[in-house]
Amino acid sequence: MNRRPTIAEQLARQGISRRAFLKFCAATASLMALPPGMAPAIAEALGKIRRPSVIWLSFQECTGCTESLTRSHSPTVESLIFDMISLDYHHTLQAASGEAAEHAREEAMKEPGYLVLVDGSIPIKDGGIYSTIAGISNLQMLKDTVENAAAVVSIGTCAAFGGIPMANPNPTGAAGVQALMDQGLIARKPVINVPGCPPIPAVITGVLAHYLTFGAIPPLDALGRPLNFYGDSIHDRCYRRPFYDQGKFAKTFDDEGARKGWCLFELGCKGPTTHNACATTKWNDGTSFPIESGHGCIGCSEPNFWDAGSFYKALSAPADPLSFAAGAAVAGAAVGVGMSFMNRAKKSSAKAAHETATLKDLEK
Amino acid sequence: MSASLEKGVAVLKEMIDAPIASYFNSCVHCGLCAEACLFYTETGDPKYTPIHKLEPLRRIYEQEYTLLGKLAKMVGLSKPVTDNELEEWKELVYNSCTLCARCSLVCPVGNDIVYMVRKFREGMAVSGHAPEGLIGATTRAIEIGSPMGVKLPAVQAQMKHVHKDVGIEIPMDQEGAEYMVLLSSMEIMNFPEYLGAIAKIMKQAGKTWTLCSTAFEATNSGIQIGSSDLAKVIVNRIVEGAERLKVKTVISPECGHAYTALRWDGANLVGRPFSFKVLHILEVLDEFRAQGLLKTEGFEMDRMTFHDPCQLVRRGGVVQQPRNLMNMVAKDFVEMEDAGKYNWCCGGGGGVSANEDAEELRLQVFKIKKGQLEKTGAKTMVTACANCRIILEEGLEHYQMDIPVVGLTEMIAEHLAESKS
Amino acid sequence: MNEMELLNWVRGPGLNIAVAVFLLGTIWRLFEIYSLGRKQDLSAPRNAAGASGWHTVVRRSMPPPGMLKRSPVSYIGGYAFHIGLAIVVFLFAPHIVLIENLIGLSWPALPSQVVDLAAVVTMAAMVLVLVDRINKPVKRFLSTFEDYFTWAVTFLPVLTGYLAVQHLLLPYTTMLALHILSVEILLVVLPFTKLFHVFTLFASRWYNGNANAHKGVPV
Amino acid sequence: MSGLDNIPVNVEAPAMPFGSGNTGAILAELETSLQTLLTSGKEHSIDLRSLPLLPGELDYLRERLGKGEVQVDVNALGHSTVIETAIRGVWWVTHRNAIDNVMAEFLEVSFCPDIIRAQRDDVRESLETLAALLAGDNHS
Repeated sequence: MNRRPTIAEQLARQGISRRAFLKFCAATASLMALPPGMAPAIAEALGKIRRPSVIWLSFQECTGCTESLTRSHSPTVESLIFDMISLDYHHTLQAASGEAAEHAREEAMKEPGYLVLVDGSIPIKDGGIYSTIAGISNLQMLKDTVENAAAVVSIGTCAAFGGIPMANPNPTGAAGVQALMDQGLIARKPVINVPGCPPIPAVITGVLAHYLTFGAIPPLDALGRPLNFYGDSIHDRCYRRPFYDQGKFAKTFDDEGARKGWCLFELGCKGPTTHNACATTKWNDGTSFPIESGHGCIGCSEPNFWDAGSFYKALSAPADPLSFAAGAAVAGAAVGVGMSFMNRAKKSSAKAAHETATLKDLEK
Repeated sequence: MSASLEKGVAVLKEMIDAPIASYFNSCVHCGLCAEACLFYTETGDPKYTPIHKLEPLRRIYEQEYTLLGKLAKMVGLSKPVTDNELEEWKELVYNSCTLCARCSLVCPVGNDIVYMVRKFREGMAVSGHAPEGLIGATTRAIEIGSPMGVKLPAVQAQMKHVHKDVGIEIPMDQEGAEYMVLLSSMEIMNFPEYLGAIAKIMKQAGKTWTLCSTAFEATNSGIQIGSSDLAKVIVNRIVEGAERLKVKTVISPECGHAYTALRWDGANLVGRPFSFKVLHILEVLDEFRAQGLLKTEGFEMDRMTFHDPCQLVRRGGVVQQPRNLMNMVAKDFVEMEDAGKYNWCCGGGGGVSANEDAEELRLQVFKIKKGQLEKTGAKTMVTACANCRIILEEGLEHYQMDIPVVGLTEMIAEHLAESKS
Repeated sequence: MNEMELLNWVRGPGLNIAVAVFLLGTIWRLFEIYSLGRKQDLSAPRNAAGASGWHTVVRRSMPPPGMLKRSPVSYIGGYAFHIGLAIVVFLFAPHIVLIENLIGLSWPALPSQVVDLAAVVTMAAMVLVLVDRINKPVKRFLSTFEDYFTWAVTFLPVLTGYLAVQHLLLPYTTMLALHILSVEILLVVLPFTKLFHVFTLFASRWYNGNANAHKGVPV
Repeated sequence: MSGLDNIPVNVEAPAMPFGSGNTGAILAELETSLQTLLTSGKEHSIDLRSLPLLPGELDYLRERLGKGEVQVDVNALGHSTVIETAIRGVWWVTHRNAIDNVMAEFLEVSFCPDIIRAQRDDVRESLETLAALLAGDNHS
């Protein structure tokens, strides 16, 4: 088996200058949301690490995550990323089909230490029959592939947390990769969750670049998300935050406040509870992000976002708080009126039974 | 549960009403009522916190009239009230509460604490937990007609004495008189000048008045001990007398509790509105003053201050009248701190003066009055309640202060313009 | 249960239950208390300026003469804590949205920096009154488990709310969930503890004022 | 684009005291960095995309910093521009990719940004290339 080239070697082979490499490293640092001073460290790391084999598995998904990645407006970086890895299996992107395709996956799995990328959730209800590829259930395929993997990157909210397939009532018993590991259904490997519906393309490439550059899992939050992209909430990084602090809110999507770009909290923006890089990295090559274009954050990078109440209801506004209110009021009135009848009866019977006090009563 | 306790609880069940329920539910244990109570401020003992004096009543309310209280009692979280506990509370409910109602004025959530103490005494009295002294006074009031055991012959003797003294015959049982004058035992026994003062004032004003042979005594121990049934017996004498003599107005003497018992409790005790008016003597005097029927001459030159009897000012609403009258005859009239409705009690109201067990504590808490008085530098103290007067005199003597205590009515009478009448 | 699930529970079923218990308890307790009624006063009334139940409802918010000096912590701490709590509860934008969702009423919010300050003042005042409760013999004597419990139940929503807004201690989502949960505990507990004074104090003041106004005493 | 411009949305750029507060912070950071550069020669750069800026704040920053004497175009993996600001020693570096999208944007504080300088390895390779070139010339 031929030795895989280091990334720097790979780039040099393509005739890329050191100056270009330096630019690449600076852009990569920015992409990974690392301080610019990290560029030399990146350059050094890229000189050492080898181009790993990557297997991309797609399960219950909409291909949105792949679309996002390929619509990345940093094709240079993207192409470099694909130069940096050996993408050995990807439904949508690979040329091979049928048995040849599956064969490619089996080949790649022969050398342990590959990276597994997953998009889509995995149905486990009824033996996992709700989604199969080449006659193999998603669960089985994931189980086999993960066995010898170095790490798993869950791309998108479905793979990370179950996403929309898992939304109530979850007919297929869909679950994310981490959940399957927690349930012991697949081997436990390091997992990086890159949620979002879809994730920001630059975040996908940034996370991969980080893993490849430093050969290690980046620091993660409690939900397994890289802190450099998911460490802050949208709200904290939002350019409209000053309006929130001043109490200036758009009340409808077409009022004065909306035109002036005021805070969308009252229109249901989930920015405060959503962790993602939208407010800084933005979308479409840094052009904009939902809040900048006038729509609140829907919280797509958080678990259960689909079932977390209306997208258009303020975060502090409850889902349906008064659903028992009428019943409770009636029950309260019933108890209260019941007590008042009892009390009045007790009081009047005490009055009726009143024995006029005499001097004798004073002496015990 | 003893029969007497059962009777007490039954009476409290009758007494507990929406205000009491509201008050207990509003209390946040802030302790501010303690700061308004002279028994706490002068002793520093937290057990004298007014709301704490009602602890057994609170439990009875909760256990009898709230669902959660019933449940708590059932599972043993809320202990039933016992005879021993009530006996323990006797000191708090009687000895260390003068029903002065200062606490009711400061409670930030608005609890009328004295209203509750008054009601709690109903249960305490019939379950046999009233103090001996008060039981004695009440027994005499019911059986003899006056808490100090004063009988009609004693009054008649005083009438003769006054007649000789001031030269005016004291009318008795005069039907159709405008005013029926009541006396308190203390006035009959200790301050006979009062009757003479009334005679002179009435003469100057040209008003008809009378005493009543069946209702000369105004004080009502039934109210103090907290028995409405017994208080009613006493009030009924006055109502019957006033109705028999067809008087327009009944004048309560210089006695705070006598006034509130008749003025505010009376109609509620007999269960119907009165056909006559009830006025305190100071109210009558101030009316006379306003109508020009009260003329005085000369002034007291010593510095004087006026002690507001709680039942007259805070519980009675008579605030401005004594000030008007003081200014008629006193050149150097100074107010004490907190004068008026925030005045501090002398320490002997609410039956405390009749309660020997409370004497030591009463003298201890008199310090507040002593301090107030010293600050004014007054040489004479004037008041309008015979009970306050006795207590003030005792207190001043105890603390070796040589300050005379005078009844306002008598002082006015002494300055009546003698000229024509 | 992850933080988002917790948040969803407290915003959904949790709040439903809390609001239901609160309504049930409040209506029940109000009936239970005020149906006891009171006797009509048959004595001839005396009228005086400024004496009425309503006057007392307002007047009792001010310290009577001399009382501020006797118990400064009760008054100053009490004012700071009640007013601060009112600012935080009713003038913080997210709370107004909540109220608007519940009952359809809305009003302008204060800048969040002002609300932050009010929250800090409120917490400081609450700590102060707690220390006073422990230190002052009368208050300590009167205090039962309920007094400390209700203090905690009132303090926690302010604390968790502040921590959530300031991103301290726990992630915002978790803290927000705990904040809402603590408010729910407060709602559930309120009708059955001394916290019910938020409703009864107005009636208590009125009863007291009314009874004394009958005697011509403005209390 | 012109179609979008017709939509009557006017995003208000808040007056400075109410802005994101980051432009002020950036200028302050530049000030300390320049000082460090003078005293210790240490270079510094600020990633403009890692900071949330209000619409218009980037332009505001550009306006405040002004334009200096040097403007360098670099063609490596796409087009990059290195522009010295009127604050000498502060360089506005914009990296674009092959299709001219901005990949990264930095404010660099240095006497001369690294990206302009020829790289040692490249120079070594160039030397070889030149040597080979000369050898070829000699042969012919």
